[in-house]
Amino acid sequence: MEAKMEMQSKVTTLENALSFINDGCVLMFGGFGGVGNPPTLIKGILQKGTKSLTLIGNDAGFPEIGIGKIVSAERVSKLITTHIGSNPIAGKLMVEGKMEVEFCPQGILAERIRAGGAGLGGVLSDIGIGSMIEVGKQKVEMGGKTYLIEPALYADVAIVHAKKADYFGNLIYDKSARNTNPLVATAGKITIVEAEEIVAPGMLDPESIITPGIYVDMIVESEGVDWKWAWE
Amino acid sequence: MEAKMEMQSKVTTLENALSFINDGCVLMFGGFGGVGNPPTLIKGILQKGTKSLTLIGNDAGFPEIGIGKIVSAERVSKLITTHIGSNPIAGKLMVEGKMEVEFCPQGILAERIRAGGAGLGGVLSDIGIGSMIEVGKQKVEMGGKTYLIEPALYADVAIVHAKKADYFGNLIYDKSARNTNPLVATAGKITIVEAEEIVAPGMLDPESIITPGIYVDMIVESEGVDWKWAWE
Amino acid sequence: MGMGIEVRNRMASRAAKEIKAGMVVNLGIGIPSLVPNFLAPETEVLFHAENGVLGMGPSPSNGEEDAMLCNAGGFPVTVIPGASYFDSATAFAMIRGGYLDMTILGGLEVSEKGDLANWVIPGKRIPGIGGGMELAEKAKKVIVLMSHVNKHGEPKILQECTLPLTARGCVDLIITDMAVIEVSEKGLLLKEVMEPFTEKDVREMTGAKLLVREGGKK
Amino acid sequence: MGMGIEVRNRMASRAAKEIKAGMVVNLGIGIPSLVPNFLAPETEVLFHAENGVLGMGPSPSNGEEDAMLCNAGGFPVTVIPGASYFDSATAFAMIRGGYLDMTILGGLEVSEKGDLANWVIPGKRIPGIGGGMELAEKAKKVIVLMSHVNKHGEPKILQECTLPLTARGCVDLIITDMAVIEVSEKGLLLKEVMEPFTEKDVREMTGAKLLVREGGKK
Repeated sequence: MEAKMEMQSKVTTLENALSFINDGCVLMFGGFGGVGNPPTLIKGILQKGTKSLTLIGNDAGFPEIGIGKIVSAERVSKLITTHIGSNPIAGKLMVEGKMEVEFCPQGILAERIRAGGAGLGGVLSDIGIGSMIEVGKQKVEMGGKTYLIEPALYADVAIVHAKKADYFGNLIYDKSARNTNPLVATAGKITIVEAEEIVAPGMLDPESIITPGIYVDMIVESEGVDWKWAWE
Repeated sequence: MEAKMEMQSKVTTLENALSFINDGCVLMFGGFGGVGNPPTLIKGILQKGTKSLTLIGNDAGFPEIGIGKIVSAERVSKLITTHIGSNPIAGKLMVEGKMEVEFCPQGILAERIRAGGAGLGGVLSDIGIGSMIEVGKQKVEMGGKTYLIEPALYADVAIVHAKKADYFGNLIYDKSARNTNPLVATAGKITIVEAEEIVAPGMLDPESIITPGIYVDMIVESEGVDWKWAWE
Repeated sequence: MGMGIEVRNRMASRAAKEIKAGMVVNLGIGIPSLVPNFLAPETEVLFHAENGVLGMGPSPSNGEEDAMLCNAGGFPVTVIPGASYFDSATAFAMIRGGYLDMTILGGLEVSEKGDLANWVIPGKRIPGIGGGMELAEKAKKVIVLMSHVNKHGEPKILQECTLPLTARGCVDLIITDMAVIEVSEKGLLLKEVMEPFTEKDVREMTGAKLLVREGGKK
Repeated sequence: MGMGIEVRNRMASRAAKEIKAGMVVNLGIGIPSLVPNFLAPETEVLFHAENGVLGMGPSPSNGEEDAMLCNAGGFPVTVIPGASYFDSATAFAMIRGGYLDMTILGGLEVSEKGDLANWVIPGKRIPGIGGGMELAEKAKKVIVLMSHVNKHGEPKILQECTLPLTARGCVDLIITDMAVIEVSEKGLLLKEVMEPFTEKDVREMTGAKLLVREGGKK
């Protein structure tokens, strides 16, 4: 019986994980204001030189923190996000026409990502009716109310930061660094996790696992977080 | 500082909790096949004599187990659920016209309940297109695909079973008895929790809390579960 | 459908051969629930349940059951290391999101196009749809385990289903007490005939055309 | 907007008086983040953050910051007993689901109907909407903390907003360096005038009609 309980390890090298992140792909990232962006994967993407990315995630980070580095390095052709206020370079690239930006209310972006992972076509939202948010979106009337149809979002690759992963890919997160990571983890055709610590299956409490390993394709060990000075 | 950290207790008597569950109300219940239905609250509802309920939940339980007891006692005028196969009395009442039944695919019911709690109008689903599931529902075309609009579900009162509650209402569940409970907990105007154990705030790991206490209005101590013999 | 335990076990055993290491599998109630008994012990499979369990292990011993841990059919289960619990919305998010490699379901009728009817029993009350539609529509591979004929001795494999459909064109493989039949683009492919039946028996008891693959078993 | 720390603290202190025991409150960045400093220590309030924290406590001491624990503005926080962590979808599910009693936001313009504009800074690049729309539309009570006039000395409280709206008719109370103004069904109600200003000053610097409640402060 013991043999049956051994699960195949999804732990891999950074190099192998990066081989799945290529020019022009749709890349979804976990994190909120830099915190929870996977720093080792981001560094790897920068070093590899991957470009023309469609990036989907909460925000544009800071110019030199988290996902912001990829934006600052002009590797992004389109960004679907909720705000870029913390990264002036993102605003500059948008104004110069070097990067297309689509804005979405923050909780609705989270729901669109969740819907993608959950095999739903989208959600009905009453947020931003009459604002620029509704541009290009279908509306429906239901029960006397108007809703926007907010379509699901998907990615070729989702990158995620976790506190601990077992090698099957069950994940737990760390305080507010959880943020969008569990949602993003579900919505990638390929989901790559950067974990601070990797343990054997059975070491994480099944009641406390936030992301079941079914969603995870590859696990890379983190070189450690680099966002501490975001607020220093 | 200590005083600031004291949260007002939501623990109450069964009698007080039941005073919010009245004839004709929309009652949503957690649980799946009897397991995770809150037995003490159900017993209380039966004893109180509450009737003409609109019931929303995964299934009709068994004739003498869980929510099935309320169905068997003919207290339900309408049931929105996924199947009634385990409760022949439910089928009999449906055929006799004594109880209206609306069926929904199981995962879509879960999403409709979640949408209600999450302030969404509903979700876009491709499940059951061309079947009786689509009767009375709007359709939308998006990206060349057809989706049903599955509207959010709400309740006057949601009843939930939990393993542990702190007295602010943070909840953890017990293995597969979790099932629909965390979803139902979010979708009631009033949410009443039956907990096996009640502890002080701070006793539950903030990383492992499944239902944040913000969703919970009242907590009643459980007299213990009664569904063990469902499979005996 | 009145089949003996040996026949049911043989069907389950045959279905078990379709399960490959690393798969995530959801089993319906009835004969599908016997499938794990026939897996090679070293086969690394993750069993999924709609009520919110991933990584179910063997049935517990008598007296070792946990009232808080069961599968979607309400039967007590155990979990293996690496298992996780989640709510039912997540359980179905996994199904609709395409994360299930296989589901093994019971069936009332299957058409030659792979349509499945398995939820409205003729002459009985409508029991509701449960989770069957989502599993049938979204699992990567759908195997139906059912008796070859109904209790009136009539074929359950038909050109067109007569009962309300669970899902269209969803079935990949049919395993019955008489045969193993693949739903291919060209039509139904008879892959195996179960003892003591002959190919002729199978054809007589099947309401649709059966092709035979060259080099395949008759 | 160039207001000194004393003025900012006075505004935060005034906003703190609106918070009642048991409330669930979300604070925007800027002046709203100063509000907890002015709560009576026994006030039982749950502070909510969009990134997924309920039950934030005081700011950590220098050197005690945790890189994994911050509010939605990215500033380090602590948590109180009974706090919980969750994902951002849940954080906003709480907001849209109507579970937030109050949000205290910054503002660029507020109209006499309670329309709020607080996301497109004129002449600057569009920074995006963040979580402001959902908070403004869905929190039970919306308080705006802002300077009474813009950097050109022009009123920010207007008959109609000129900037793109965050949400319509959402604002309940405006607290500025000059006044406290309630958005009532009849229009803007001047409730308090801050020193050293006079009611006349406030009226001159306000681009909409101000009513005065009988028996209220002038």
